[in-house]
This record gives sequence, C-alpha cells and structure tokens, in this order.
Amino acid sequence: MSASVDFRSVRWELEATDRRMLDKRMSATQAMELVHDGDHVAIGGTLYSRTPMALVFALLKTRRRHLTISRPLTCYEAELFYAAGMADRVITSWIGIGLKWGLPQIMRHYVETGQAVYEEWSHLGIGLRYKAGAMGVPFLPALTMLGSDIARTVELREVDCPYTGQRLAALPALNPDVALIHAHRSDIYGNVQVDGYRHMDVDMARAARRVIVSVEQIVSSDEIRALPTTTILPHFAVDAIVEAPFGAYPSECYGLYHADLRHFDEYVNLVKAKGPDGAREYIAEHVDQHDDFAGFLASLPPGTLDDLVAAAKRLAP
Amino acid sequence: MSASVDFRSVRWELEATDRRMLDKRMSATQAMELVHDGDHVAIGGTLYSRTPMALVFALLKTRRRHLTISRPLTCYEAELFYAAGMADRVITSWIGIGLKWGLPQIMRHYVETGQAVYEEWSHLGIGLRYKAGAMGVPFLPALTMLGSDIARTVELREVDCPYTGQRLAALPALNPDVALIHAHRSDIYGNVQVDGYRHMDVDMARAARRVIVSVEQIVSSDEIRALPTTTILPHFAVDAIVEAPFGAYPSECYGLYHADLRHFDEYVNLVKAKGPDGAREYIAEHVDQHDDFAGFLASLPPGTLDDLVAAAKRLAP
Amino acid sequence: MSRQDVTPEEIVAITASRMLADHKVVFAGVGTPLLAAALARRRQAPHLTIVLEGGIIGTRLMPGHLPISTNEMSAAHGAEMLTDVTDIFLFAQRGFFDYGFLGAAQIDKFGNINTSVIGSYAQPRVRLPGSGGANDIISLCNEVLIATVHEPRRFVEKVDFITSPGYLTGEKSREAAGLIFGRVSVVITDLALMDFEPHSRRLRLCAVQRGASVEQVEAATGFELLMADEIGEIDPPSEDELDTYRLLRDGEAAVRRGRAS
Amino acid sequence: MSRQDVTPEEIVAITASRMLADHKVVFAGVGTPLLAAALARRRQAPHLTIVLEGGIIGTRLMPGHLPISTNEMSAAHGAEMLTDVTDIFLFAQRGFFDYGFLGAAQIDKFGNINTSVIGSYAQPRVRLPGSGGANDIISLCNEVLIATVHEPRRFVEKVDFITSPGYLTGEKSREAAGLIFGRVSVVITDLALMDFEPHSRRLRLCAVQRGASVEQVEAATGFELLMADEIGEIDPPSEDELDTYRLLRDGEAAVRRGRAS
Repeated sequence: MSASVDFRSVRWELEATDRRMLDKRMSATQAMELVHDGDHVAIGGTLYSRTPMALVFALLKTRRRHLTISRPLTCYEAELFYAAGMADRVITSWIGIGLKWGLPQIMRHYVETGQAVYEEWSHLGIGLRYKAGAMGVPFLPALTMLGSDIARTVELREVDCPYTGQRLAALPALNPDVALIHAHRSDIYGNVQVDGYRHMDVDMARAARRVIVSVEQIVSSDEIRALPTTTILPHFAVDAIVEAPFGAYPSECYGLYHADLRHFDEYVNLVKAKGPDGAREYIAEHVDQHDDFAGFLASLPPGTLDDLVAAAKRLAP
Repeated sequence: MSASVDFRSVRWELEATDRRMLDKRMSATQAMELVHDGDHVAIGGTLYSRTPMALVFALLKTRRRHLTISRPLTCYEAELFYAAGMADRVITSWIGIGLKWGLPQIMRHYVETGQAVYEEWSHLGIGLRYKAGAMGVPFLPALTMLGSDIARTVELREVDCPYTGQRLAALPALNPDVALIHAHRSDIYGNVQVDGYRHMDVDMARAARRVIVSVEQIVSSDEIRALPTTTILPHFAVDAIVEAPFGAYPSECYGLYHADLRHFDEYVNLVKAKGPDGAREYIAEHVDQHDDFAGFLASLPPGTLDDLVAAAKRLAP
Repeated sequence: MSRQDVTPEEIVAITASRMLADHKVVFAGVGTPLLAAALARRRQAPHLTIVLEGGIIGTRLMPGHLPISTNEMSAAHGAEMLTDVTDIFLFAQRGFFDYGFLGAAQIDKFGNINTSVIGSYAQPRVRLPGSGGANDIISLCNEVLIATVHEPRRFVEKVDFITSPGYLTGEKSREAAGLIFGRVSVVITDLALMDFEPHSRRLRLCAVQRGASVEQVEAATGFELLMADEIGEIDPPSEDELDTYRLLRDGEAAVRRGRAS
Repeated sequence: MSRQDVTPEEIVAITASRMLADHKVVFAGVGTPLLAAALARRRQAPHLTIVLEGGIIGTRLMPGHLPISTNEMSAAHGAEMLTDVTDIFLFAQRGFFDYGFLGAAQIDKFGNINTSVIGSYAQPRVRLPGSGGANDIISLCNEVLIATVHEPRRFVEKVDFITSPGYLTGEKSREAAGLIFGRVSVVITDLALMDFEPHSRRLRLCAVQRGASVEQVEAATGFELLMADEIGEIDPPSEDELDTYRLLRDGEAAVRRGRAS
C-alpha cells in the first residue's frame, strides 16, 4: 500500500491553509504550480466521463516527476503519465481505455516490465478511501474486498465492530495532495456546480489538500445561488478555478458534449503501432506543440466539437 | 441505548421483502398498516421542515402502542405521541418546537416524571447512525460525542483505527422499522424526488425496513426521468406512496409553502394552559375529528395555505 | 449475420437473460451483462430495473446505442435516478440489488474470478484491467451470476489471483473471510449451465446447451466438474430472442440490413 | 427601544461579532450566534461564510427575516450550496469550519456545556432541549466561541451533565478523550471576555465590558475565575453596531418605528 498520510496532519494543514474568498481564476499553467514532484494527484470523473483533460494536459506539460496518480477508473491519461516518465504509481480499480479497445497496451508494458506500479483496489474500496478522507476519519468499514488477493496485495486491514463483533474491511483514508476536477460551472470564488452524475468527485476533492477545478463556464455568484443543490464544492474547498470550455475533451461532459471515440481510436492505433513511443508522439503532437488546451482543441478536425455537442443533445434526458 | 437490531437480519429481511415495481399508491390510513405496536418509527425532515405531518396524523389516529420515535430534531409531533400514550422512547438530539417557543412543556412533563425516555445523541451522532444503517454496516467511526455525558448515557463504544491507532467513537447503525418521509413528488412506483436540502431523509429511509412516503404530487415516470438528480429514493426502496398536498403542514415544504408559526402558537398556548390535556385536546380537535388530513386542512382558517404559499414564493431562491 | 450463425457470445447472453426474473434489480456491467439485462426487459422481465455503477438507476437503453462505459451519457438515458459511484455500491452493500452480473477472464472450481493478472502479481505475464466493480459486486449483491464463453484457459483449477472472491477454498471459507452476504448462484456459458454444490461449493454441471455434450463441456474445463443428478438441456436461442438481442446490440438499421443480406 | 436601552443579549452578540475575522467560515446556530455572524458580515467581515446545520452554506440573511430554525427556507436564502445535515457536520469533521459558535444553559470552569438536564439525568429537575449540533460543533470546529449572558446559575463549578465537552477536567483531558481537533477559545458575555489558561485549561478573565467591574464578574460566576495579567476593557456597542444589529434582527420597518418613537 502506498504510504498513507496521517489524517491528523491533513486536517491541521487544512486549518493552516489560506482559504480566503478571493477571485481564484487562473490559467491551467498557473494552476499547475500547486502540483509538485512526488505529489499524489487524484483525477476526477471516471474513465472517459468528465475527465479534467485541460488540467491533465497542463500537468503533462510540466513533466513533474515521481507522481502517484489515483482515479476510480483510469482511461488513457494514466498511460500518458507513464509514457512521459512522470508517474511511479497508479492507485485505481481498473485500467483501460474502454471495453471496445481491449487491454491497454502502454499500462501493460510498464507494469509487466516492472517499470510502474498499479496499486489495485476495488471500485468501492477506492470510493470509501476518498470518502474517509473527505469525512476526516482515518478509515471506513465495509464488507468488500474481504478474502480477495487484492486485499492481500494492498495489505488491507480489518476491524471488529464493537457492538456486533462483525469483522469488516477497514478502508484507509486517501487524501490526495492535489485533486483535478472538471465541472460544468463555478463562480470566480470556486463555488462549483455539476449536472448529472457526480462520479467520486465530491469525496475526492474534499479529501484532497489542494483542489484545482476546470469549468466549462464561469458564471456570476447569483447564477450559482439560483441552483444551490447542484453545488458540489463550496468556495472554501477550492484553490484554483480554470475556465476551460470543452475542458473534458475527448471525454464527455454530461449534457453538453459526447466523448470523441474516434480520438481514442487514433490514440489506440498509434500505440498499437509504436508502443510507448506512440504515446510520446501523441503528447508531442497534442500537448507539447500547443500553448494551451484551446490550441489543442483548435487543431481538431473541423466540426469535431459541434458533432459531439449534437450527439449529447440527442442523449441527455 | 435502545436495543439495536442486528444489521445482518436487517439485510436478510430486505432480501426477502417483496419489492416489486407496483403501483404503490394508497391512503395514509392504509399505509399505517405497515406500522405495528412496538415499532421504531423514524420521522423525516427536521424540526418544522418537511415533517411528514399527514403521515404523523394518520399514525396518531391508529393509537399504536409502545412506539420508539427517532428524528434528527423533534418538533411538537414528539409531544403528540407522548400525550397520546403511543411512545415509550424518543431517540433524537433535540426536543422543542422551535427557539421562539422556549422549552417544550409536554416533553418536559413526561421525561421529568419518568413516564418517557428521551435517548439523546448528538446531531451528527444520529446522522451517522442512520448513515451506517443505510450503508449496510454495523457502525461508522467519528470524532464526535467523545468525552461527553451523552456518550456515557447511551453507552457509546469506541473503536481503534487499525492503521493509525486513533481512538474514535463508533456510532451504531440505526435501522428503523418504518420511516415516514414527506417529499415533493414521486411516480406511482415510488421514485421519490425532493427539492432543496435533504435533511437526513435519504439515509433514514434507506436504513429503514419499511418506507412510507407522502408527496405533494404524483407525477408521471417521464417527469421523474426529466429530473433524475433530484431523485432521493428509487422505487425499490419505497413501500407506500401517499398523495398528500400540503402534507407537511404546519411544517414548511421547501420552495412550496412556509411553516405556519401561528398554528404552533395555538398549540403552545393550549399546552401552556392545560398541559398534556391540551395536547390531547389538540389531537381530538385536529386529528381525530377529521376523516383524513385533507379534512384537517379544510378546517384551517380561510386563506391560511394561500398565505404560506405566498410567503414561500418570497423566500425561495 | 443470419439466424443460423449464432455466436458463442450470443448464446451466453441469451441464456443469461433468461435467468433474470421480472421486478428484480440487476447490477450490470457493460457488454454481455448489460445486453442480457436489456434483453430480459424486452421479454420476460419488463419491470427489471437495471443499475449501472456510474451512478445510474433504471436506465432505458436505446437499441443500437448501448453504452460501452457504465458512466457515459447513453448509459443514463431515461434513468429514474442519477447519483454517484460510491453511492451505487452502498446500495449494493445494503442489500438492494437482487442480481450482480459478471464476466470472467479466469474462473476456478470455487467460482473465484481473476481479472487482474495472468502469471504472478509481482511480475505478470499479462496485466489485465483489474477489478473495477467486480470484487464489490460479488461481495455485496444478493445473488451473483457469472457469464462467459467456455474455454479451458478460462476455467482453471486455481486462478492466478483472486480478484473477485467466489467461494474461496470452498465449504464455509467465504463466510469465514467475512463475506456474510450474497452468493454466487450460477455460471452460464456457451456450452453449459453450472451451479455450486451446496456443501463443497464446487462448480457443478446442471445442463448443457443444445448440441453440446457433457464430454465437450469437460474438455473445455480445466478441472474436474461435479455432475448434478440429472443433466438438463438448454433450449437454443429462439428467433425472437436472437432478433431482439441483435436489435438491442446493433440497432434497427443494422438489423434491417442483416435481414436484407 | 432607544440606543441607551442596550440589552445584555445585544452586548453579547455585538461583542461576539467582533471576534469573527473576514474570509472565515462560521458554523452558527440560530439566535445570538446567527445574529452575531450576520452583523460581522455587515461590518468587518463581508466575506464571512455562514454555515447552518440544516445543510446550508453561504446563507444571505434578510434583515428582519432571520430564521428561527437552521433549516427553514429563510435560512437558505441566497445560499451558495444546499446539502444535508449530516454532510454539514462532516465538513466540520474534515476541518473546513474556522469557527463554531455556541450558547450555553450551564457552563463550568473548563468550558464544558450543559444543555441537557438540570439535576440528575435519570430524574431531571428540568429536561432541557439537548445537544442538537452543539456537541458536534464543540468537538469538530477549529475554534469554538461561546456566547451567553453572565449569571451565577449559568456559570457553575461543575455542570450537571456534559452535553458538549470543553476541556473536560482540564489539562490534557480533552485530547485524552479522543477530541484531538478544535479548541474552545473564548467565552463572551454581557459582563466579560474570558479565555482558557493554557496549562490548566481553566476559565480566565481577560477583559470586562465597559461599566462592569471585576467584582461584578466574579459575583456572577459560580466558581473561581483565573485572572489574566492585565484585565482589559471592552468598548461598548457603537451606534453603528447597534443600528445594524437591530436592523438585522427586527427589519427596516421596525427600526424606522423605533427611531420615530
């Protein structure tokens, strides 16, 4: 198991943090100054839904080293961090691109050659680890992962219920150094709202020590106040707001645009042909050669984003 | 502490329960057949917000005996159950009508004369007890209630974190026999939606063995599907749906109508003058003499409900 | 594709779909489980509620647009409730989900499933995607169905790694590990239907698919299968099952094309 | 009411409001704490975020319509976020709330608060409303302020019942009980401002309200108060503080009536 951060120091750090209600808008590049070598970076959304790709691309540009990446279900972004030599460890329950694309070739390469660690938990296991971190307790009890080899490999401990004597799995709190989240909108102070399902973003962000949120749109605080039940994070739980329209592309953003499966095809074909070099070629072409994520989006085939918006209109309730 | 139900038997009972997707509409009177003498009945909302008063009145009519009542913050409904000789125990964190009305006279009378038990937990303590019940675990750890006399009187136990060694309070699961909830709308199958804050209704209902929900309005399943993030309970977690417009009166229902403070004044004046007899007079006049809750509402001074609707329009975001 | 060219995947999904009773709640993953659940809703189980781990309860699937992820928008189409991932699994832990529905890269005679590594964990020959929600589903749902194609490399004496615990080492070992809820009831393949013998908790052949023999099943299984007292035979996919299945999978237009060809 | 007729409650609330720094997050109950927080937002702390246990973050209070319950609609007016009760307390447990703000029916020299029973628990002389969120607030918020009127029957040697633990029996007993977070910083009354001596954790007089004497404070306190090296004097409510406070409490119309009378 990865070295767990003591939940007490996480709390004391929060108490000591500057959490003033300021205008927290900044560029993705500026926001990445909150990420340091050796950090544990949690990535919001799941698989190819509401992945904070604008932030992921900005982080890739920094070439930070020795990162630990955590995510409920990883997509190709995990491979990019490995191919770029930035990550030592991925904490997740599932690695892949999506069912359609088969086994993830780059993750396989790095894990099978011993160059990278894939620390595997169950999906609920990860979820309860973030939740314990968000709740400010060092563990949460559950009836999952028991008896399995994944429990053994992560050295999962157990706890006896003091009332019933029932033996339970004890999921240790996971408090990322930084959480990267993509959301539908926020005000300049960081009152963040999402539509649709919430993945594990709420617990992940509240558990994290620093929180960077990219949003499709910055709105007025009055607009936030008009829909207060869609707020997932209050301003005092957010450190940086990055305006990034289509900031989840090629992931989907619920209700707004569909995932671009052809872009994943392109990536998968590239790594099928060239292995890790293909992933690095992807980074060189799509990340490094653009000043920012908007530049990447502008380089897509004409009509790409319009088509994804139209597809979402057909699908959303 | 009240005898705790083993979380295992609660689960096995759920597995064995008929949870077919049927038309679950019934009258409040019919729904009360799900409540038996000796049951633990949890009441949704808090204080005078979204209290399921139509269901509370229907339950009062049955004169069930030896009930345990649980609620995050009780209002005058707890007094009514005591005055009617229906309750032996109230599990809550706070008893009263509201700050404005001072100490609750009837609760005081019954508790101070030893005729009734007020089992006191902290507010979060109650919340985590419902949450443990809803999560299907026998306890949840927390850093509250420690060192206090409320912990001592309820025989709260502690648990050591198997990773950090930290001592934590262990809040035991609370699985009510029946939960009474008032909500904004549902379809006939019991897909239940609320607007605004959620109190502890979600955890309370999911923890309960039987769930009765009154709603302002029955809507089509298509209308439910149009607002899926406002759904708090899916149909398979609900046993009975009672259509009850203004079913929270004299409590408020978020966005729809304000609480009727004058009605509480009337009640408080009655019990100030006559003690428990005043509460019984209230029941005789407002509960027993009407066929149903609609009859009670019809007996209110003309314009009462209109005024409360107008007040809500001014207040909602 | 004509009705004659029935694929092993189709046989598995269609057989599995028949196991799902009306009015129940099924926690399905994408792929075969989701297709089987969608098919059941079109046939014997119109009130079956499909739950997906993305936080989706009561999805209405559009033929030809079945999601390839449990948390993409098409997976949420027509849902009665949207919540979050952890919450969905907590519903399972409370006991609300009648069926859990899993595939398997490797499965052993006690129903343990491996979707993590082929070879050793430290130095895997093949690093598979991992548990996802499979470990939670098999640990928490009331009844778990496993559906897979029947190959000797999948049905192994001992899985390389227990990602998702079936009956562990048999007898009462599952309960002893703390897994006090849920049970793995059946394994459905393109060759056979199997359950678990109640005492030993070993995999037991109950029925074969029409056209398959007991010997064929045994040859495709890398360990000794127990045998039920009577071995039944499973009806092959009906025309309606196949048509509906393909409609769901490929959509109206593709099915029309298939019929025309 | 004229500006001369300042009530004890007004002195408490106004003194308390001055303790709240800008940009902080305060978890306030209804009554004096909420009024003090609202006043602070109108004066030195416009970016103060008020949180209410009903599930409300960032409420904007309407003068004259301050809620009498933490979960009525007027409490949610203009809120940035609405969630549920338990979730609000979990925010507190994580450490997000800079201030917790409590009243007290009984308080002892270690800052322990009783809002449960006068007399014995089994046979109380008076059954008080109980903890509500007070026990959680004092256990979980980063810094806790206690505000109350100063009367001997409230300031007792030993509370009849510890509903909400201050420093328990003093010294390190709070931490030893497992309450490793948060601290009770000050007690604010209509007569004085007190803190807790760092070693013994006993209540210590720091300052008196203008016009009150140390002797008066001692007479109103049912136990021996420690004394700070220097006892300061607290400025009385200013005209602006009083006007703003009454505007918030009574509304524009009532204030105009008061001025006219």
